Amino acid sequence: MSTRTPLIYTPKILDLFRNPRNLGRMEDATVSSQAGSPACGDVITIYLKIDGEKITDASFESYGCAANIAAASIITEMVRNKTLKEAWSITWEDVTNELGGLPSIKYHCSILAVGGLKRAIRKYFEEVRRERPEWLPENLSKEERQALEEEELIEKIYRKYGVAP
Amino acid sequence: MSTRTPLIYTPKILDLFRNPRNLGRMEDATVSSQAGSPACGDVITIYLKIDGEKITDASFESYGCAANIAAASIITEMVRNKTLKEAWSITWEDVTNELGGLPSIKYHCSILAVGGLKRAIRKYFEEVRRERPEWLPENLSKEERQALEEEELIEKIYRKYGVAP
Amino acid sequence: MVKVSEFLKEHGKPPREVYLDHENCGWVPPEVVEAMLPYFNKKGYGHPSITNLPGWEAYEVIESTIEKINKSINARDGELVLTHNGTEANNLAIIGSALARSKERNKIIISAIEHVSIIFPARSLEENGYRVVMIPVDKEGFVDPYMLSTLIDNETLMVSIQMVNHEIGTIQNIKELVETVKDKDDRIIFHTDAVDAYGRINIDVEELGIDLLTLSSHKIHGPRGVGALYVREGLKLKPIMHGALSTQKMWPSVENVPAIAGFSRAIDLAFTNFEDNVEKMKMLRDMLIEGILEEVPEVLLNGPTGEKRAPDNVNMSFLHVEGESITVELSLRGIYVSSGSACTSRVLEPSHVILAIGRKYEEAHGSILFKTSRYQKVEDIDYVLSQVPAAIERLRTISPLVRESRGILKKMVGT
Amino acid sequence: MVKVSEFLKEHGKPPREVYLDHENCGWVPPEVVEAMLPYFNKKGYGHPSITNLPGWEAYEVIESTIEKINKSINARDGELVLTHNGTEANNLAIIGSALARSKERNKIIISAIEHVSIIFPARSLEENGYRVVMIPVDKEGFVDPYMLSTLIDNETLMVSIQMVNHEIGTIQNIKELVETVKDKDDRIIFHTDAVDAYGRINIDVEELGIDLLTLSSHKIHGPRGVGALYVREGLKLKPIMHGALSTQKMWPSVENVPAIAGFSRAIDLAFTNFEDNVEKMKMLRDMLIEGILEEVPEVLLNGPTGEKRAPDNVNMSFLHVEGESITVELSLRGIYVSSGSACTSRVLEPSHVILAIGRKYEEAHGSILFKTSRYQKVEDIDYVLSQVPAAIERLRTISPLVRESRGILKKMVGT
Ligand SMILES: Cc1ncc(COP(=O)(O)O)c(C=O)c1O
Ligand SMILES: Cc1ncc(COP(=O)(O)O)c(C=O)c1O
Repeated sequence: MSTRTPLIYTPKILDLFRNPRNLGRMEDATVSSQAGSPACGDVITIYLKIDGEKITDASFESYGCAANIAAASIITEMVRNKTLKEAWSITWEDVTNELGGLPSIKYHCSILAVGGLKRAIRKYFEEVRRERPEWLPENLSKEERQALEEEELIEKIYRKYGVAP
Repeated sequence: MSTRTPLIYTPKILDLFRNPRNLGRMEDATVSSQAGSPACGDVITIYLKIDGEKITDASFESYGCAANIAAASIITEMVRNKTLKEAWSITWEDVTNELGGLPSIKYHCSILAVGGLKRAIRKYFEEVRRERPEWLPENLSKEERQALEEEELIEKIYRKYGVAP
Repeated sequence: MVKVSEFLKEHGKPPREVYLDHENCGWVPPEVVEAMLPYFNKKGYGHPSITNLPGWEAYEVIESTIEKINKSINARDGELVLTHNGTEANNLAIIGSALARSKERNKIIISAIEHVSIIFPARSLEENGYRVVMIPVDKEGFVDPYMLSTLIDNETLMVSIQMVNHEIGTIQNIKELVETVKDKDDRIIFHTDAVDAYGRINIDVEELGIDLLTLSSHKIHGPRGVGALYVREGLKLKPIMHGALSTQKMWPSVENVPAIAGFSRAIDLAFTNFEDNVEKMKMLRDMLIEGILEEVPEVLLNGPTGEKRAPDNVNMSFLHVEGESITVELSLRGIYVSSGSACTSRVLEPSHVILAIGRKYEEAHGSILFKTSRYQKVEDIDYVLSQVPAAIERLRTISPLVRESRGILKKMVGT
Repeated sequence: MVKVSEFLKEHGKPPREVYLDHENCGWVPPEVVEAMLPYFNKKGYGHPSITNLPGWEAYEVIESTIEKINKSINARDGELVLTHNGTEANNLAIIGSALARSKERNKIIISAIEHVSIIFPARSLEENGYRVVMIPVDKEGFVDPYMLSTLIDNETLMVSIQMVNHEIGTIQNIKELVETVKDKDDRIIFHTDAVDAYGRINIDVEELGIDLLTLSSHKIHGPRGVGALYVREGLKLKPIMHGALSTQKMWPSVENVPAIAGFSRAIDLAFTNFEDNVEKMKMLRDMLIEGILEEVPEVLLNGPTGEKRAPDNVNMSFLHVEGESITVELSLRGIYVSSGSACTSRVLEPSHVILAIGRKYEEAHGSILFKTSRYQKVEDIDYVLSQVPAAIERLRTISPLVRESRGILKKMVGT
C-alpha cells in the first residue's frame, strides 16, 4: 500500500515458516533473550539450554515476517551442539546462506537472529557464569548494537510524534 | 509522427472524396482562381462558367487532404445555378454544414474553398466585367484574407529557415 | 540468487482460492478479456489519430469509452484525459495544476491519508517552493470541514482529498468539503482521488462541484493500463509528460486501445445493476467483519462502520502478529490479502493511513486489508472465515508477544 | 457531432488488407495474445510486490522478462526500468538525467531528427535554464561525428541520438558517436532511443558504451503498455513520476503484468531466427521500394539506401499529392499507411524529419511511410504494388499541381 519491494523467498524459508524447527518457549532454558521491538514489527526470542561450554538445546519465538520466523528457527538449528564460542562466531551472512539467500531488504532478519543469539550468550556469561571469556568482546558486537538501535529508534519515533506506544 | 489529432470525417466527405462531383479543369471556364499553397499542403482551384449574373457551371481541382477535396467539390455543387451575389454570400460554415460537419482542425478546408470561390468571383468582376457591383466589398473578405495569409506565411517560413521553396 | 520458480513449487497451488487483494490489483473477468481481444489483431489496432481504417476503428473505441466514463460521473461538459493508471492521473492533477498556476499561489492541502500517488507528487513540488499542508483525520479517517476551512488562505492553490480511502474505506463527505473550500475562495482547485469510490458509490461531478477527479480501470475489475483524469472545462493544466499527442491533450503516445476497450466493458459491468453489485459487496463485507470479530480474539476494525464505510472494505489489525506473515500464511491456504505492515515496504514505517487514525505501530504492522467483490460468493467468505482464525492462531503460537503482551515487552518499549 | 460508426460504415471493410503502419502501432500476433491471456485471470494477476501467490507469480513474469530484455541487449550489469511505453522511457531518460545533474551542467544535445518524445521533454527543460542544442543531419539523416565533437563543451550534460530513425530508417553509427563524446568527456551521459532499432539491428550496450537506451514493446509486435529504459549501473536518475513503487525503482504503480508477459513473448519471436526475420523485412522493403520507383513517376525515396537503412523502412514522397489524402485513398483499398503531412498534425508544419534532410515542404506533405514486417507475405507487397500506382494516379488527376508544377504555381510561391 505504500512503497514496496518484491519479497521472494527461498523454498527453505517457506519450509521453515510452515514447519518451524525448535519452536516455542523453553521452560527449563539456561538463558533466554530477546531482540527487536513490536513497534518495529520484529521480535525474536532465543532460548538456550547450556551444558558446560556446549549448547545442548535451543528454541525460539518470533513476531515478524516469514523471513524473521525462518531466520530465528534456522539459527536454533545452527547452534545445537555447538560450543558457546563457536555459536558466537556465527555471522548474519552464515544465517542468510543457510536460508538459501534473502532479499536484501530482509538482511535485518538474519542480523536480528544473530543479535538475539549473542545477547543470550552474553547474558549467560554475565548473569549465570558471572565471568567473561576472552573470546567474548567487552563491547557490543555489531548485531547486538543493531538490535539495540532498532529498539531505541522506535522509542525516538514515538517521542517525536508524541504517540503513546 | 508528431502531434496529431483524430480526423473523423462524415460519410458525406468520404463519398465526395471517392466520387468527387465536378472534378477537373474546365477548358472553357469564364474565370478560374486558386487559393492555398503547395508548401502549406493545400491548394484549391475553382473554375466557373458564368452567364450574365448566373453561375451555370463550376468545377474544381484540389491538392490536399480528403476534407479539402470534399470541400472543394461540395462548393462547386453549391454554387451551380446560383447568382454571383448568392454565391458570394456562402460562408465557410455553410460549406461545413453541407459536408455534415468537420473536425475543428479542418475548418480551414471550408475557409479555403470559400476563399477560392470569392477570389474567382472578384476576378470575374475585376478582369472580365471590369466593374464592381455594390454587394462586392472593396476590401478582401475574411476568407480571401485567410487564403492570402496562408500563402504569405509559408514564404515567411521559407525565408526564415533559408530554404528554397 | 533466489529462483522464483522453485519458491512457487514449494508454495504449491492451494486447492481452493479466494482473491481479496483487488485493492492492489487483481484479475479481470472473462467478459472484459473478451471485449479486449478483437483490438489486439482483428480491428482497431491502428493509431487512433491516423487516417486509415484500423486507426478510425481505434478512435471509435476511445471516443465511446470517454462518453461512457463521462456519463458514469455526470461529466457533460468536462474534458477527460486518459492516462495509464490512477498514479499518472494523480501526478497530472497535482503537478499539472501546480505548474499551471505557479506564479499565483503555492499552498497545496492534502489529507493525511491520501494515497502515496498524491502525497509523493505533492512533496516533489516542495523543492520548487510549494508548500504541502497535510490535514489530519479523526479516528475513522474523516477530514473535519471546519479544520479545513481554517487552513484555507489566499496562498492556497489546491486541495486534494480522496473520495474513498483505499485502506480503511472512509467515505469522505466531498460535497461538504468542496463547499467549504469554494465558499472561502472559488479559485482554489479541488481535486478528488476517486479511484476507490468509482463503482462503489455514486459520483456526480456537477453535484459535487469538483474540478479534477481521478479514476483507474483496474480498480473496477478492468484491465491495467488505463486511468483517467476528469478536468473541469476551462481548467488549465500544464502537461508533465511530453511527446506525440494523439487523441489525449495531456498524455502523449499512442493510446492502449485494447485496455481502453476492456475498461469500457468493465464500466458496463460495474454500472449495470449498480445497486445490486454494491449490496453484494456490502453483504460480504459485513459477513467478513462480523465473522472475524466473532471468531478471532484481540482484533481491531480499522475505519468507520455502516454507511460511511466503502462497501468492499474490510481492514483488521490482528494483535501480536505481524501482517506480512499473515499474508504468507493465508496465501498457503489460498487466501490472498495484503497488509499495512512495514515489512513489505521500502521504508521502516507501516501504513501511514493506519497510523494517521491513531493506531500504534504494532497495531499497524498487524493490519490486513480484505476487499470484497461482486464476484465472490458467500461460500468464498465462509472459506475465508474457516481459515483466518486458525491462521492467526498458528502465528500467535509462534509469537512471543501474546504471552508477553502484559509483561516484559511492554517494559522494553517504555510503558 | 460526427458519428464514427457511420463513417466506418461508409468506408466499409476492404476485401484484402495489408497493414504497413507498425511504426505508429499495430496488431499483435496470436502467440503474443496467447502469452498474455493467463495473466488476466488464471495466474499472476496479483501485485508483484505483495507476498501472496498471485503476487509472486506476477513477480516471476517481471523478473524473467527483465532477464530476457537484458540478454537481448547484452545488459549484464545494467538496471532496467519498465514504463508504459517508449515515450515515458524517453521522458525519464531526458528529464530524469537533467534533474539528477542539474547543478553541474545544463546543455543537452539532440539530433534534429529525434522523435518528439525526445525533443519535447528536452524543450520542456528550457524554462528551467537548460539549453537544448539540435545537431543537424545530412541528406540521409546522419549525424556527423566531427560536428558533434565541436558541440561538446564542459557544460554538456547529455547527448541523445537515436539508433534508428522512425521515419526515414537512418541507422546511425552510435558506437562512433558515443566514442566521440566519451573521448572528449566521459562524464557526459549518452542516451539512445533504440525503439526502432530493437528487433531490427543488433544492440549491445557494452560494445556501444551507451548509458541509457529506450525500448518499446509495440514496436516489435508486442502489446502496448510496456516500454523500457536501460540504465547503466551507477547512473543516477531523478524520478519524474511519483507514487507507490513496486518492483520498478523509477516508475510507480503496479506493473501491467499481462502486457509484460506479451512483450516477453514478442521478444522470443523477434529474436528466434533474428537473421531470417531481418532478411524477410529487407526483402519486402526492397521489393516495395523498387516496385514503387518503377511504377510511379515523380517519387523521391527519403532516407539512406542499403545497409544503412532500417530493414523495415520505406519512405517515399509522392510529388503533387498530399499525404493524408493518400492514406485515405489507400485505406479504401485496404492498405494502411501513415504520412508525414502536416494535415494530420496539430501544427502547421509537416514532418520535422523530412524537412531536416532538406526536403521541401510540399515534398514532406506527400511523404508516406510503409513499414514492412516479417508477418507480411510477398503477395501482400504484390497487392500493395498493384494498388499504389492507381491510388497516386487518381489523386494526381484531382490535383492542380501536376499540370501546373512547371507553371503558375511556381510563381505563386516565388521561384
Ligand atoms: C486511492 C488510490 N489512488 C490512486 C491509486 C493508484 O492507482 P493505480 O494503481 O491505477 O496507479 C490507488 C491504487 O492503489 C489508490 O488506491
Ligand atoms: C523513435 C521512437 N521513439 C519513441 C517512440 C515512442 O514510443 P511509444 O509509442 O512506445 O511511446 C516512437 C514511437 O513512435 C519512436 O518511433
